Amino acid sequence: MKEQLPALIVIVPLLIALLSPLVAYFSTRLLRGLGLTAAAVSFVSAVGALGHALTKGPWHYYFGNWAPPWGIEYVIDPLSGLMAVLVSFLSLVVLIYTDSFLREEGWLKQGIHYALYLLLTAGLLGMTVTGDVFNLYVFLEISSLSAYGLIASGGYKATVSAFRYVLVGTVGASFYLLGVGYLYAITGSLNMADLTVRLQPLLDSQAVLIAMVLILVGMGIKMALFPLHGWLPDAYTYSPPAAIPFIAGVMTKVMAYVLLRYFFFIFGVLNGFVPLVLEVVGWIAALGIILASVMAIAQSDFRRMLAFSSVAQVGYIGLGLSLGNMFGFIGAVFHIINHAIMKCCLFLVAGGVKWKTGEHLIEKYAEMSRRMPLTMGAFLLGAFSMVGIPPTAGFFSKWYLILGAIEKDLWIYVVVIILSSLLNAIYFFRVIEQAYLKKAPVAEREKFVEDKKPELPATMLVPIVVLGACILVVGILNEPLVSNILLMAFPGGGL
Amino acid sequence: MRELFTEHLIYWLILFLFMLGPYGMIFKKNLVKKLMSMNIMQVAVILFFLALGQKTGGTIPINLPGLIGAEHYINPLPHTLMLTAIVVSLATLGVSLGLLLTVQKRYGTLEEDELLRRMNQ
Amino acid sequence: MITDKLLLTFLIALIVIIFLMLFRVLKGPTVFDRLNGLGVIGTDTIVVLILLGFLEKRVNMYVDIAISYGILGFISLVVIAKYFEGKGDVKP
Amino acid sequence: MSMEFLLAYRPLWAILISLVAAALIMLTGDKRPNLRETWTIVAAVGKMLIVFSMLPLVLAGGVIEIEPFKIARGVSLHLRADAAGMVFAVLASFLWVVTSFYSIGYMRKLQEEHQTGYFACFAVCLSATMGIAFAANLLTFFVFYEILTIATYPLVVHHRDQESIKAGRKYLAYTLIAGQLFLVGILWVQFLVGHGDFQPGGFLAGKASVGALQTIFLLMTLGTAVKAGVMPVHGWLPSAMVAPTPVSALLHAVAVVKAGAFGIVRIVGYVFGPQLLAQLGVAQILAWFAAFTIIVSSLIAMAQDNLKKRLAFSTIGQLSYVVLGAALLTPLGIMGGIFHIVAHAVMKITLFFCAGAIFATTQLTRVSELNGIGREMPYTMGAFTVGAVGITGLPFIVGFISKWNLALGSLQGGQGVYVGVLLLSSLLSAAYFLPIVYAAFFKKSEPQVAKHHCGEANKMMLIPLLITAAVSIVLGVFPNAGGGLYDLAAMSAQSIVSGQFMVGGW
Amino acid sequence: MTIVALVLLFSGFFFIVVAALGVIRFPDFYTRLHAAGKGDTLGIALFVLGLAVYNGFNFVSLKLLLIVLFVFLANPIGGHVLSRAAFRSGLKPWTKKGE
Amino acid sequence: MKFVRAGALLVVVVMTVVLFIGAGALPAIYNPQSPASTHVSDRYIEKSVEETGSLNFVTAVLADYRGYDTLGETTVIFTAGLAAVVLLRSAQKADSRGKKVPLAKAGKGMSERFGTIVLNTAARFVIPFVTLYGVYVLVGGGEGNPGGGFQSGAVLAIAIIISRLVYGEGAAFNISGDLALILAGIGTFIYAFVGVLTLLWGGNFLEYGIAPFLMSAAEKHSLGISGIEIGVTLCVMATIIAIFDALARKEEVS
Amino acid sequence: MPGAFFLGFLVFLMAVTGLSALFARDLLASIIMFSAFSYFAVLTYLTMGAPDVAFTEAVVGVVSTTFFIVALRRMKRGSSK
Amino acid sequence: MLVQGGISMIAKKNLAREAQLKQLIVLPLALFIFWIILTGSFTTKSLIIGLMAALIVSRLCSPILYLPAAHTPGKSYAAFDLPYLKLFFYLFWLLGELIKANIQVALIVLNPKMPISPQVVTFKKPLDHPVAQTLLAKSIILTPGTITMDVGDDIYTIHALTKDAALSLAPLEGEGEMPVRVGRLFNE
Repeated sequence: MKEQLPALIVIVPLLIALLSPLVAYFSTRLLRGLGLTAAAVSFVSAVGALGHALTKGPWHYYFGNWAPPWGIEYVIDPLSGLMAVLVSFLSLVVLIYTDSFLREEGWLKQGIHYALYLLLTAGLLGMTVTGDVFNLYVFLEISSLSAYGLIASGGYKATVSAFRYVLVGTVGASFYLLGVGYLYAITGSLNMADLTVRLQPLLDSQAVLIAMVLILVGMGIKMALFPLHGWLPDAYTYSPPAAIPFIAGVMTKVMAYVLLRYFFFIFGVLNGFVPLVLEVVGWIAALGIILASVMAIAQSDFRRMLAFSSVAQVGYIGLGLSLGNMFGFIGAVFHIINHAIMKCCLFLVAGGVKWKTGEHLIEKYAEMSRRMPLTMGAFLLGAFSMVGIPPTAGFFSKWYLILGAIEKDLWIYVVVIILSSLLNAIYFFRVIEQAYLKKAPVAEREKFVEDKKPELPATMLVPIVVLGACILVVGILNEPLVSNILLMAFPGGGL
Repeated sequence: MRELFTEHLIYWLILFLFMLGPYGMIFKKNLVKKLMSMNIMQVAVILFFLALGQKTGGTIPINLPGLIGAEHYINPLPHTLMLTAIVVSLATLGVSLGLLLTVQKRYGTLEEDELLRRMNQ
Repeated sequence: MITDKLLLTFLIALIVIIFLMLFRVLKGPTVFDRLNGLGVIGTDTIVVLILLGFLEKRVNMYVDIAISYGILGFISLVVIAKYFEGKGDVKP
Repeated sequence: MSMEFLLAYRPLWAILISLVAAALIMLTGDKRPNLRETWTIVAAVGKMLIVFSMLPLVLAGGVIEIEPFKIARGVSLHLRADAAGMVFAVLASFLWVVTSFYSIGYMRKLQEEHQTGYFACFAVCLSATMGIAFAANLLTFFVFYEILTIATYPLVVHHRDQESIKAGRKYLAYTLIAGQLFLVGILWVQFLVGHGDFQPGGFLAGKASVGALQTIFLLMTLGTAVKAGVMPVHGWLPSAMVAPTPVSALLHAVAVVKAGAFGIVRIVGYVFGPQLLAQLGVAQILAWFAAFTIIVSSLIAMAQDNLKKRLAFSTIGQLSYVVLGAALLTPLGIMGGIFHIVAHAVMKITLFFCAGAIFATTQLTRVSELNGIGREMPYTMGAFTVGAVGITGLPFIVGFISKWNLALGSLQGGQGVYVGVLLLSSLLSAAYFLPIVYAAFFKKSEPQVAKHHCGEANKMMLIPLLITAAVSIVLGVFPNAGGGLYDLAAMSAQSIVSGQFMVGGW
Repeated sequence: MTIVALVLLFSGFFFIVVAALGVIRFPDFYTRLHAAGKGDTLGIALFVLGLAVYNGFNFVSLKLLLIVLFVFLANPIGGHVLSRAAFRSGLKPWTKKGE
Repeated sequence: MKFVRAGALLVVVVMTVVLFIGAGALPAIYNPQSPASTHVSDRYIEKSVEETGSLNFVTAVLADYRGYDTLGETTVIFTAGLAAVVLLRSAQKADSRGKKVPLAKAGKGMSERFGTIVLNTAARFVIPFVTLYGVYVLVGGGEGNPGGGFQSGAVLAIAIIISRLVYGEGAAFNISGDLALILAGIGTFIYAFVGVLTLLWGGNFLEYGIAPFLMSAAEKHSLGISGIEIGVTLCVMATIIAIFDALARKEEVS
Repeated sequence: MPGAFFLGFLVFLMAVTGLSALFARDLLASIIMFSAFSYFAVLTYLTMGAPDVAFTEAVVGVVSTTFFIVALRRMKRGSSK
Repeated sequence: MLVQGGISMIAKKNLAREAQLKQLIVLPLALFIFWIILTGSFTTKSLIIGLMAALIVSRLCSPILYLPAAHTPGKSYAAFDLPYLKLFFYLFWLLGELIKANIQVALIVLNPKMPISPQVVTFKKPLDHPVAQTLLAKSIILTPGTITMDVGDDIYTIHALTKDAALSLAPLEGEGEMPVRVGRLFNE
């Protein structure tokens, strides 16, 4: 089975997802076990595949043994392998966490939730490892639809936001598909590697420019790049706490990965119209970073604040993309990793607080540090990372991004990044003040002082703490990651 | 003129249809209409792909005994892709209609302005 | 005697008829008028499908679709009828 | 874990020991205060031992240099115990021991809340300070610098009341903005040179245009000057005095602000180098700012009634001595600057300890209320007098030595005007300190003071402040006593400005 | 055969056109339904029959007959369902003035 | 507000214009020499009969060359079913959640009879033929006719939907929404399981040719294609029913 | 090139139906228009030589109309614009 | 589980045995013929699949193929148990009527004056067999100038295009030709 690892990454969660309504009908406990096993197997396979990619070069896996460009291939190069590891890891972690929210539900709801969750995982994993632009679309749709379902299961307000998300997301997907159509029209191929070769002489064509713009807009909508982010805040705010950490953490990041894949690998950052497009992306991203950060300051709901902060952070990735140089690439990819982990962690914290107190408003967070010390500790790390305080992970992505910006002599981006971390500091320290410094009203205080139960069940606490630790570990040990994986991933890399 | 008509007019019509999607999405206030414009957009993409596969002298891509050679058949790949796209559009439609019903049940309206007003109450 | 040209003429004529029906569908004034127009479009479409098959010289492929259209037209009907059960509004 | 490994990695252990202690403190929690305080003491003593064990080697002209791992692409976590760093490290580690005892006494006496967090953050701060002292490149320096910023924040807002929260916000606003500016400078250097390793005498010469270098210098000094409390950007420091007194004593007199001052020394001496700075002509501006700060802060200090505020403004002024020393670009100036880190730390911590002891026993904070307190607390006020007099620059107390060197340094650089500044500052500081001393001993007791009849502060507080007072006198007579700090300062100054050294000095 | 086919085609087409015209011209829904329900059914049946004849005797023609059958089955029912719905919804038939 | 709308309109118009201009760079329609018609597609057309045993090239590409895409497509449908049903459930009353209802009786949708006797009677004659037609579409897809799993599944679903509309639940084909969901999962699982079988036999995922049967390669492939088409049919049918059920379900919510 | 004209006309019809579906005031009328749109889509696909796609669209068109109408049972028919 | 009898199962019991048998043969046969027409091939594989499909489908559909009688409580008819021969002849008559109807409509449509005088009439025709009712309703739609607007409780509401048409179906006395024919068809 060793040589089938790339397929297993996606197939195993998919298989379990397909059976989960059936399994749930008989035993929800079995379903839980199977789901965890699937996520774990997927994670292990991803790690294995990444190891292979790092030691022996990119791994091409042909589905049905049809060689590309006729068949579909999976390509595990360092970048996609890394993304697969990230996605499957977070999926596993959040799946452990999910359990407490679902115990009270009926079998059908549990079955559907597990199915949708695993499908989301499979879809995102499929997007990361695929080497075929249309296959990417298919998995994009799998992940989007399951995300719609997951978000919509959060109550009435969630349905409205999910509906908006459906509309906007479908527009995004259509744009992407039209872009693929343009590429297909002028090259006749759908395979990424083949496209790269066949696009080389055509890069000055207008059709490529249009394709680029379409793909950019499509994926920009999906990743909530600034002016296209309208769906995100509501969707993140109202969705159920069991699913949102994974959606918020990973989904937009995978879309960003797709853009990176297109611009760095398929188009090539220096060719044709690409620099022009990238420059526009950069300006938009910079604007988005600032405006979204300002918006985040104005929020009173914790999750909504995180949502706007997500928009800003996605701007960082867009900025890294737009820089188009090695440091920009490293910064963008590293920020993808960081932001996935820390946003996931912060949403886990939000969910934990909700579980414990039923509150999402920041003003209700008073003295949360006493009620849930470990959770808030993880929150601190996440917040510091968002602000970019060394040695948490967020600092280092800023490090590489600014290096890239300086290299390209784009000082305005430096200013934007600096300004945004200060804005981040404003809204995160507001929460910190609330959680650590403000006194809770007396009535509430008595309640939680009496409360002798542990702050959260272990299944929720462990993921939170693990991710909190991850933020620190990734930050401190970023150099091996960068030198051994990201540089290998950089096209023409290994510098 | 004739070349223009035969070569690119269809693309233009298709792209017009495609842009109906964003237009409806932005300017139509009824959620069902938004859904429809979304669907129209998807159909436009399908048309676009199919238009790419056109070939003078090509017949439909189902084997005709005795007719061998790639030049005699239309490219089957876009058709395959678009089958998937159609299915996706149906799936999206089903989900979003389910969402709409839930919205209607809770808020009693599908007009966007009214909905926003009621949501904020 | 029956040439492609003739069939093509029929085809175009049918499309024109469909266009006329479309006028009815667009104009109404009642929903039932629209539905009526839609039904005519649907049945005419069957003929157009078959004609297209003849023009393409692959009629056996197209006939299947035509059959499904015949069947499916019925389904739309049932559904719409179901919709009107107990609904009493005739507003245009 | 061979012995060699253990020895070679001593700088790292010095940093980690208090981090571990912080973790242990958090785990122990409020339930067992004695065990918790034991961790603090053990870590403090351990850290001091580790640091002092490195002294002989450094004094002999060696360095201990380690690069445990890389923290970013092309940049290691580079730690080096060199002369300048050792000065700071020895000072901080020694004073932590003293302060630990003092804090325990102070906190228990006042029965403060949140003691666990307090001690843990304190330990983290000390780790960061060690890191700053030993950092051998800009990124390492910056990492610890930011950790210090964050770890100090809980101490500033320790009281959780409106005022302290406001002060905390102010503190964060200043330091975070400064940190970001500093970061940009660091990244620019990183981009230009490809590394940020400190080299005595600087490494930036000829790497970029004059304008770029000037901007970098501006960014970096702005980044560090905020922490060092140089005048237009000093606003956070007086506000931060709402923190408990041990915090003000160690951090706002020693660790944090000195980290800023030390940073300026590093930038001037080890990143740009005096020669380059002389070409760029920006050190002059820094010196002007420093001189301005020295004078103005003293004037403001005179108007303060709150004792800790007055001490804070005094601190602002004194810190600018260090900045001035660095900005003079002369060997003696630099040496005086570095040594003033030590001198001022010892004296100012004494003063803060005294203020804290007075507050803990009598709840008094205002200068105007302290009449006659010297008769109630003679030892405390005695120590206070030593500190105050030392700050004015009286010979045989440590402050004099650094001032002397600074004055010589300014003469050496042909900038005699700064001598005047120093003299004026001495007079001014006498003007705001001596009245306190006078009132404490000779004025008629205020009713509150008389009423309390509190006597001396408890032993846990009294002994540390006496120790520091004694140290400031000992160092004033034998500047090399204890750790050879004076020699170390001299060595580092020599390494920065090799060749033209030792014209005068003590 | 061709003649038969042609006759069927043209007559079918004639009815289709008539039906379409009827749908356009008639004054109200019920009367339009007359045109659509009858004209279209017969027209399409004849036309497809004509095509079947033209195609000759094979399975495709049988399928075409099947289509005719289906149209016959479904179209009148469609008309009925629609008129019933309209009637029940209270849509009043159009009457000539004065009657 | 008006300003925003005008801006949005401007954006739409500009994008339209940009797309129109960009269309000029596309290869002319109907051009047999365009890249899309020459690069990849030739092999599908020329080789698929011998390589996959399918006369319909579209089916060959769909189910074999790009069979993995189709697995994704089927999964999309299944996902849609899940999402539609979960909406219904999340709006349900809390106390009715935990209960396990027998699957066959779970759905209580449009139970009232249909009024028109005409339609009612006619539908009975139509339903068996529609169902058989669905089966034909499934089988015909592999044998050189348009059609295949998806269309077949939809036709079958339509047959069931009519019977449900006309007779209410409890008459024929009573597949409740819950059961439909499980069936949809099983259908997609059948598809994926074909792939897993090929994995177990030592080939790549969905490599039908690896099957250890005594057949020619083309036959193995066409067997594999039939296998997955059945899965697709089941999934599509069940999902459409599930979504229909979710949409048509009577109010039983708080 | 009659094919191109024919195709163009069909796509034009699609545009007309699509637009009118969007602009109809009555949602039911809108759905009917949408159904017609689907019919034309089928014709267009067939003209483009894609029977498989056309077949699927035919089926999908009916299913989606069904969905729409079933959903419409619970909605208000009117629509502002 | 998948297929459930429900009400129709009870109805099935009251059904004559030969009607059941007839249905059991006719439906699979019809389906099989339908299959052969569709596939158009006589290969063994196709035939076997077709046969099996026909049998399975007819089995699956059996619960819905029993029509409850309109007037006799508890009685039900098998849907495919029909007088096929009579039906065949009836259809020919109907075709003639249809063509007549169409020509009539065509004349009206093509007449610029449009000589119509629409009216609604009702008549009663009790028929027990649901298929008979359906057939009558359908036939009315296909014949000159009339469409069935409603069927319920044996009352047929008709919309007629002209007065003649209305009279032909529902004369003032007695019954129209068509209801009589349909009634005869089903022996009622």
